[in-house]
Amino acid sequence: MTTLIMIDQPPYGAWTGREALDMAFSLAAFDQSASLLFTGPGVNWLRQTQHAGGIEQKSVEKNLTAAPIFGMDAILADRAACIAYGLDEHSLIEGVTLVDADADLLTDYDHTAFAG
Amino acid sequence: MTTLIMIDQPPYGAWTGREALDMAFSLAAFDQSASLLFTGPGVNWLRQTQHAGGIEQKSVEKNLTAAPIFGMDAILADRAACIAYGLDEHSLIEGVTLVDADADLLTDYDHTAFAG
Amino acid sequence: MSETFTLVITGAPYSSQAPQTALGFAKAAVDAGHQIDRVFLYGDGVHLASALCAPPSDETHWPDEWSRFLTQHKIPGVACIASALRRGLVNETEQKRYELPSANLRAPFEIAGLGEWVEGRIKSTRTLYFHAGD
Amino acid sequence: MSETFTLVITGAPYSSQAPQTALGFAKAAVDAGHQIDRVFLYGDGVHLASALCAPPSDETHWPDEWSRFLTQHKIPGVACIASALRRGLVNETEQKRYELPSANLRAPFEIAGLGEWVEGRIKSTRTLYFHAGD
Amino acid sequence: MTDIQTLHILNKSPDHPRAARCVEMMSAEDGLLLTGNGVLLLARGNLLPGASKVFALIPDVEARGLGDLSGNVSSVDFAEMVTLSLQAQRVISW
Amino acid sequence: MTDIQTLHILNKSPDHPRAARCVEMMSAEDGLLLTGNGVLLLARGNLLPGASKVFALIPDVEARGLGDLSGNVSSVDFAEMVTLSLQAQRVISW
Repeated sequence: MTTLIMIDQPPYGAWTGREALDMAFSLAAFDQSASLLFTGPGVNWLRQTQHAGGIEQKSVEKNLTAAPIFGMDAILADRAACIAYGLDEHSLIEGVTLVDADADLLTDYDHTAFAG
Repeated sequence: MTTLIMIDQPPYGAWTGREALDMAFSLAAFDQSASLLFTGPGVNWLRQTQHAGGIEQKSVEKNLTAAPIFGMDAILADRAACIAYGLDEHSLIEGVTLVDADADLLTDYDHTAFAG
Repeated sequence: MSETFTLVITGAPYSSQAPQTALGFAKAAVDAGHQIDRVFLYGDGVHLASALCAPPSDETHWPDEWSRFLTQHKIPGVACIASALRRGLVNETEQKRYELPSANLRAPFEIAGLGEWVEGRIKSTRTLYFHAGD
Repeated sequence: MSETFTLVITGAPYSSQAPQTALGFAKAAVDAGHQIDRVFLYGDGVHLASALCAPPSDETHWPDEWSRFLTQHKIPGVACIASALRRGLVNETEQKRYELPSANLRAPFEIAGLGEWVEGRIKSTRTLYFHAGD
Repeated sequence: MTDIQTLHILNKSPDHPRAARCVEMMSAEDGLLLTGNGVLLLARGNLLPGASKVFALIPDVEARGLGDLSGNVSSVDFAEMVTLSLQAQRVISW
Repeated sequence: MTDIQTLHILNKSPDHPRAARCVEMMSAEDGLLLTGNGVLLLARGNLLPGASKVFALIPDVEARGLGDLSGNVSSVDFAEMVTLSLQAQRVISW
């Protein structure tokens, strides 16, 4: 049973992105197959060198780069959204796979969910 | 002192539209000049024959048509948004003035606010 | 054939239509002879479990409607503990642990972790989400 | 020259960044010698006045930070009564009136009507809104 | 009702970015169920996905005064929503 | 800092419909202050309003890893945000 958690909201402005990560890590903790897909402004979670101390929040860069260790299958990002937000291999954090977020991608998973 | 309350969210799915109406009626109750501007999917508040009983909410058609009685200056709707949602003089409730929601319109008011 | 559902509500009452649409779905599922395995409140959805909502008397009391439905059909209603603690929803256990002035969780809702969602997701025929709209 | 501000917060803590940005603005305004006439919580913003939030210890406690700031500078903090009652935020007066099991309003916040916003809007040099983002 | 590969449940207005993404990520074998503000897509007929089956939840359609549905759209009640969610191979709530 | 007719404060990402409407409703005499997710407009330079002054709140820019601002954008702290809000003839929070 495979689950895809989609994140389409940008970082820090709302809590749903963070709560989506919690869902994915929770699946992995229970040995369930889980992947993350970042689309739209959600791809900005994947930008290098986020310094969230000034807004008293925590950057999720460390959590995401540790995702494979916690048993997450893959961190996917929509190619078109990355291009729109000026993200390329130099500015993306490590371990991200670029994909086309389309109908074919969804059929690879039994279940797809948003956190909110 | 004139205030423009903008409503750009569609009816019933969220409470902000209703809370924006409360703001406008509250200004009018304190004898302050207030107008409403509906833009984007917010123009759907102005469609005739809404039957919200099935979702256990109240239609605001009556409130809006009574707005002048309560001292509201004007109910404005963005022309382009009405066209996009197929709203014309036959399907709009009474008392709505079509305008172009642009920079010039904003300069007519001292204060412009959203409910959320 | 009888099937099982897990329903996840992430939108708050009086802010979104999510609890209302979810209740319509839940009642129809039960009427059709299916089973609701559990209802999981996540994110802003935890506010549905508040014991302190007092909407105007001519508006539907969604937390009350949901409580009665869950009790009548013996369906577990679970608010995610991380979402609930951040947003100010606590039972007496959490009230004591965090030395808070009161508790506000409405019966029969309980507080538990995301494991409840994972378990529902695994066991149920379908897991459906009811998010806030726009 | 000293000016006055009314700040309206419509986004909830731990759901939006609104209370956080508003506090940064409020502190800077006070530091510059201006006056905050009042802070008005509207819509989901009323959750900032909850006495029952217990965020993880490594996250900022926004209701606590706001309470301390308001108390220190003697700034009135007002939650809109209609928004608050729908969303389960009540003081002891409302608890009794609606026969609710507890109260959860955090000092120094008070509950009052939209007239407080209208008055702030009239009296203050500027009225600024802090909404939820996306 | 015929087979549906994925049932997409959309409760956002056509102006919400998730609405556009939902329609983009649908295949011809998928179904679209409009609920809440999602039913406003009916007022923007040109944005409806041409190839797929489209359903709309009756109480939400009536609330928004959109009783005259286009010919390719089926109105459903909650009982039919339950049936659709079980018939589809998977469900995505946007 | 020069005169600003209306200061538009935007805290939504460029994908949010209110961001597009905010930019549409600005005049050349207006200023745009990006806060929260609004600063993501800096990563979409082609969407920035050409004619107007643009400001961005420093802690929000840094949180989102957008330190290298485009030449036409001024970074401001909260103290400068307070000053801007008083200099402008009116303020709209989108």
